[in-house]
Amino acid sequence: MNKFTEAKVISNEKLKEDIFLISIETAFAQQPKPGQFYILRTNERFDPLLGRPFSIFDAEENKLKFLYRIKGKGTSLISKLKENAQISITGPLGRGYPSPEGDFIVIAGGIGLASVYYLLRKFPQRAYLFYGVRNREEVLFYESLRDLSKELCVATECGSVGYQGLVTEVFKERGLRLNLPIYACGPMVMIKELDKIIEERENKCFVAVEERMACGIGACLGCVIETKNGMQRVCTEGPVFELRELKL
Amino acid sequence: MNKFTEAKVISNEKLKEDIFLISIETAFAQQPKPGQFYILRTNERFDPLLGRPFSIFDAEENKLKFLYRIKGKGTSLISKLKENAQISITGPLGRGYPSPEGDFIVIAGGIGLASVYYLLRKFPQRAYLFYGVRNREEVLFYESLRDLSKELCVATECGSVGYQGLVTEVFKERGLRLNLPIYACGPMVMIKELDKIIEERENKCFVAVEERMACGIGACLGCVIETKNGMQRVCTEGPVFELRELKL
Amino acid sequence: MKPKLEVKLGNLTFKNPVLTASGTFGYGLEYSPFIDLNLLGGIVVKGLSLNPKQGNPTPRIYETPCGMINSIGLQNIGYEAFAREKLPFLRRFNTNIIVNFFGENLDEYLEMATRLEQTDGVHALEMNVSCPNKKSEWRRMGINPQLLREAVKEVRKQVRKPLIVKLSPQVTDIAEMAKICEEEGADAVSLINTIPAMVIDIKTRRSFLGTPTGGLSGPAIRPVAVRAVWEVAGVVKIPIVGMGGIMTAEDALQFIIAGATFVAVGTANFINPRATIELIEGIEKFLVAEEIRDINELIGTFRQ
Amino acid sequence: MKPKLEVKLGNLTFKNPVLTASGTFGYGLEYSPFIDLNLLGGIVVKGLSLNPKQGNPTPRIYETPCGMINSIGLQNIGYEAFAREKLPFLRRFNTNIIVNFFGENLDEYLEMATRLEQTDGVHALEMNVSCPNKKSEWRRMGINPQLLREAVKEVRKQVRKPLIVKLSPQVTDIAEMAKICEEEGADAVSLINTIPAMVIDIKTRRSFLGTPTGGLSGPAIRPVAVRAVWEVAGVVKIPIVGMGGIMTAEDALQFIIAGATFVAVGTANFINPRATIELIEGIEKFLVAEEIRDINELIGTFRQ
Ligand SMILES: Cc1cc2nc3c(=O)[nH]c(=O)nc-3n(C[C@H](O)[C@H](O)[C@H](O)COP(=O)(O)OP(=O)(O)OC[C@H]3O[C@@H](n4cnc5c(N)ncnc54)[C@H](O)[C@@H]3O)c2cc1C
Ligand SMILES: Cc1cc2nc3c(=O)[nH]c(=O)nc-3n(C[C@H](O)[C@H](O)[C@H](O)COP(=O)(O)OP(=O)(O)OC[C@H]3O[C@@H](n4cnc5c(N)ncnc54)[C@H](O)[C@@H]3O)c2cc1C
Ligand SMILES: Cc1cc2nc3c(=O)[nH]c(=O)nc-3n(C[C@H](O)[C@H](O)[C@H](O)COP(=O)(O)O)c2cc1C
Ligand SMILES: Cc1cc2nc3c(=O)[nH]c(=O)nc-3n(C[C@H](O)[C@H](O)[C@H](O)COP(=O)(O)O)c2cc1C
Ligand code: FES
Ligand code: FES
Repeated sequence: MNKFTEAKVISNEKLKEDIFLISIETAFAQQPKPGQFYILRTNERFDPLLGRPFSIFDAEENKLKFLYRIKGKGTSLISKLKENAQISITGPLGRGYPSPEGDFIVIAGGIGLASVYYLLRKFPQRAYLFYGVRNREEVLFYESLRDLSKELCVATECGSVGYQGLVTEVFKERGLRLNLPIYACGPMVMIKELDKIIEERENKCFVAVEERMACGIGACLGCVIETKNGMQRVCTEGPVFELRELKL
Repeated sequence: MNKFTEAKVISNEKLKEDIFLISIETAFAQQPKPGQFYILRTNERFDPLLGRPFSIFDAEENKLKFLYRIKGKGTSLISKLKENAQISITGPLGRGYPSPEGDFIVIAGGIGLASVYYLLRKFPQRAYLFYGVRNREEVLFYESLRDLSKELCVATECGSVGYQGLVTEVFKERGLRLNLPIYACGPMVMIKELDKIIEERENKCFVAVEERMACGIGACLGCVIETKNGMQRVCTEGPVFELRELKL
Repeated sequence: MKPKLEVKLGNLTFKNPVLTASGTFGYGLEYSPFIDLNLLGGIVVKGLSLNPKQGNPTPRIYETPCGMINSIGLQNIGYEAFAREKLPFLRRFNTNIIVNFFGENLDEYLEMATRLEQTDGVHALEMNVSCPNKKSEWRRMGINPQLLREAVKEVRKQVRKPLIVKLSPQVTDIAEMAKICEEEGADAVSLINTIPAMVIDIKTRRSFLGTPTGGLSGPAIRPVAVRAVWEVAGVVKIPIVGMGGIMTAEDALQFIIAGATFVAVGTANFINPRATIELIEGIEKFLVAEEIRDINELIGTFRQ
Repeated sequence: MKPKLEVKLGNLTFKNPVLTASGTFGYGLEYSPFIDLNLLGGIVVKGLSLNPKQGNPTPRIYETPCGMINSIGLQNIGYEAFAREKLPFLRRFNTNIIVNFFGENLDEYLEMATRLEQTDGVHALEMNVSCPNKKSEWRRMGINPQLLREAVKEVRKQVRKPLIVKLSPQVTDIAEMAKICEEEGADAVSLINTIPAMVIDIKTRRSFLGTPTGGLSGPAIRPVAVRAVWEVAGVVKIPIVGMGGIMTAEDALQFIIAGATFVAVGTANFINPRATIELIEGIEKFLVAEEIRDINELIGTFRQ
């Protein structure tokens, strides 16, 4: 069900200094799975050239939402889109998170929330959510997250809200013993830390990773990462991988 | 007084299918002369790369207006600018029309009106204006033109309004005998035709010509045209030339 | 009347001149959810070597103004896996399958040529002269006229199927290289491959890629590619496969007018997976509008 | 503390490494309404020949994705008019004046070199190896190593002022060409000149320019230029003037890290007449942020 299609911007809201939530509408219903992504392209000309990949943040019928942070030229262009602007999208792409069977743990670092929110929405009140940000101002969707999770545990580096410390530290202290499967998305330092923490445990741990992408559909071999089974394409075999299969 | 500066779009009005009037505002007063031009650039990225030259259509204090037709990627991008958009401008550039001493003749072909309108505004009720377009729908600013000119003579190819025929034909029939200096802007075919018509006459004839431009300030030698004095830069020695000096 | 789009390579007929550029279209199947592969003139698959190859360290792509740099490093699954796992799928389609191949040295080139010659379902071969082995003298075959001559001569001996040689633009005189291929019996030349290029992260002072340099592709290089095709068209009679930054039918037509019989779509697939199909439609429309009945009448009609 | 931006070419000191690229900055005076020329490291003027040259037929420029092609054809006012009409103006500024020059054959190159050597107010010479004369064997001096060697050797004999040789990227091995220049006594090499390129109007089947081909410049070619500088830096010890698509300080810093001592701004002047000045400011800011006290410490620090 990979599709390349036109979409219309419904809204493009600035949530924080550099974080936006864009809602778009396509002609037909979309059926993405949590952890999958779309490639958005917004420019008629060729600079920027490539589309940019974003995790599906939320979906309903023919509406899709993406939560994104401005990093460079592509995201800055996207942030300027106004209502009714046309963009082209390809997706849903990649393998999402495997469906959790019972309760589960979610660890989200910063904008990594974009990848797991839809998982929480699809499996409400079953996740122990560990959500780490730098400070109070960066906490997003606090109320929804509280409602969607079984237990919400916010960690801020400065302690301005929730627990003080890195989300992995808080998880280690309070979540590890739960012995549930883990779903995680966040910066590479967080993933590496997590890898150490679960090293001697048996929790299944699924992480969504990022690589620069060109095609997004497995054709260019541009987005590979090293795994114990050789080079694997993030866009096709991923973006969700079993953490223990990655060579970090 | 060449200046490179930022400007803000005040309005960008679609007048006809492919013809727009953009008004912009700069931080300081502009003092362009009729026949001069500005280079407009609107894109943060590099495709399109170069700014695009447009004749000054009208000016007042720190407000400038340009009348333009969508031709390709640059003008199509400009046509999408909304109120408050930022653009960068360079100008006023080039040599404008010499100030007419008494009455004078103006010949405008199609979008060539953009170059002579400001001349009419600066020297009102002194010009015999010959304005040629394809059909009734293409006539722009009829009332203002009537008020600004001493006599307005519209020519349409199909005769749907005014005289039927090419503007040069109508001029030849009704304007040539006036024996006044001529100010003309229009497509190259019109200029060539005009050249033939005035060949044996002594009217001074000033025409504004177009060439693709890169720098707009005489540095790249990209915009030259052949004249009886060798290659001349349209952006610096022009865009207004004495018709008889051009090698057409 | 529908214009004729058919073109020929040796005695192989293509329903239209639009191919996919090697390395940008995977093994074909990746794009089958987006387009009907039967409509393509031909599919050129990812560069293949005898043994599987892991390719370069990551990251492997970086975007540049109107272009992208890649350092995939010819990662591929190797001949056996291709023949076993990919080819059966490709054979289901009514289009020509062209296998782009390379080796670590001349022997491997010859071995690959021999195998592909014998492989049913492979209609033509594209020999990529970019030999990745930094230690073999053959690494220079793409840029050294003598080595190129010898390599093409030897490969030709193994191959009766149409043989295309894919040229690098990073040479002083690409027309000379093409001429050598023609003299040694190649049925066509394809050009251009990516242009060697580099992007540096000024914070880390390292490459933005896992290797110091990569290859530049996309619209940025199109004017260079059109010029290369025109230069080559001036000296060879064999067909040219033109590529480099083709995004639209208008772009493709530039190559055809410059002298290309075929055009290949590379980077454009990434930003519009339907690019190949839109190209075919656009070329047809242009021929209708210009009242050209046969695309062959358009090839090389550039007027100076 | 203000970082040191001074760099040297032979025994000539430049207040900073930012130059203008020949042909994009006229004779300097065109940009004086926009920037204070005193702030520039140096001004490289439009390519000059002994006699005035009319250049190529029009049109001469065409925009391409993230780039532009030009076919100015080295139009210039000739040595005499330059010395009489332009130089006195330029001499008023406290910056280095570098004259880019060429000839129709080697004799003219030598004649120009001799004159410029004797001309007060000209601080250094940039020898453009693109000889425009289609009939002279010297037209190949930019791409033929033997001719290049002879030409640089002979020119060097006439010139005690710093001599820069400007290289074309359209060669198999630009590092080899640079090495030859160093061996024959050039004080620096500058690269890259534009890349030969072509754009075809598919309606008329003619070039969009007055000539079949032109030279591609602008951000599109930047990754190619950075790679060329890095390759050359690997084999020569003389300073490199890096250019090709530099728009911002970040771009310039890539060239410096790749091994350039100087950077030149070309096409960027057209879209932002203040580009050179913004570059100087941006480089300084970067040095402050990275706590680098002297720009010379940054040159060639690319890490593999
Ligand atoms: C599967 C996947 C899902 C993603 N989901 C989200 C999301 O939901 N929300 C969000 O904000 N971001 C997401 N990203 C990251 C997002 O794609 C990049 O931030 C974006 O492409 C940067 O584009 P740019 O033009 O703004 O930056 P550029 O100017 O291209 O580069 C700025 C920086 O971003 C890095 N970058 C560029 N492209 C990518 C890329 N494809 N992946 C990672 N880093 C990149 C560059 O290396 C550079 O350091 C996702 C990435 C992937 C691969
Ligand atoms: C001094 C001067 C004043 C001008 N004043 C006006 C004006 O008031 N109103 C108006 O509508 N147009 C004016 N033009 C023409 C206008 O600049 C071009 O139409 C515009 O640059 C086309 O840009 P584009 O990106 O839309 O087209 P492109 O996609 O760049 O090209 C489309 C077509 O336009 C032609 N073109 C591109 N650039 C130029 C150029 N600089 N001059 C002429 N043709 C060009 C190309 O050759 C091509 O055929 C003027 C041109 C000059 C030189
Ligand atoms: C990601 C990528 C991988 C490529 N892999 C190969 C390859 O395996 N063999 C080959 O001959 N060319 C390869 N190429 C070069 C393309 O086939 C083509 O020559 C080049 O990209 C120029 O065309 P384009 O600008 O349309 O992409 C690759 C290009 C890209 C972008
Ligand atoms: C309009 C134009 C004219 C040029 N004229 C010359 C010239 O006379 N001599 C020369 O050595 N290089 C000339 N060049 C090449 C530039 O100096 C520079 O090498 C090239 O444009 C790459 O830099 P850029 O991408 O920053 O423009 C010219 C370039 C342009 C765009
Ligand atoms: S982005 Fe092309 S293979 Fe993943
Ligand atoms: S546009 Fe550069 S000289 Fe006129």
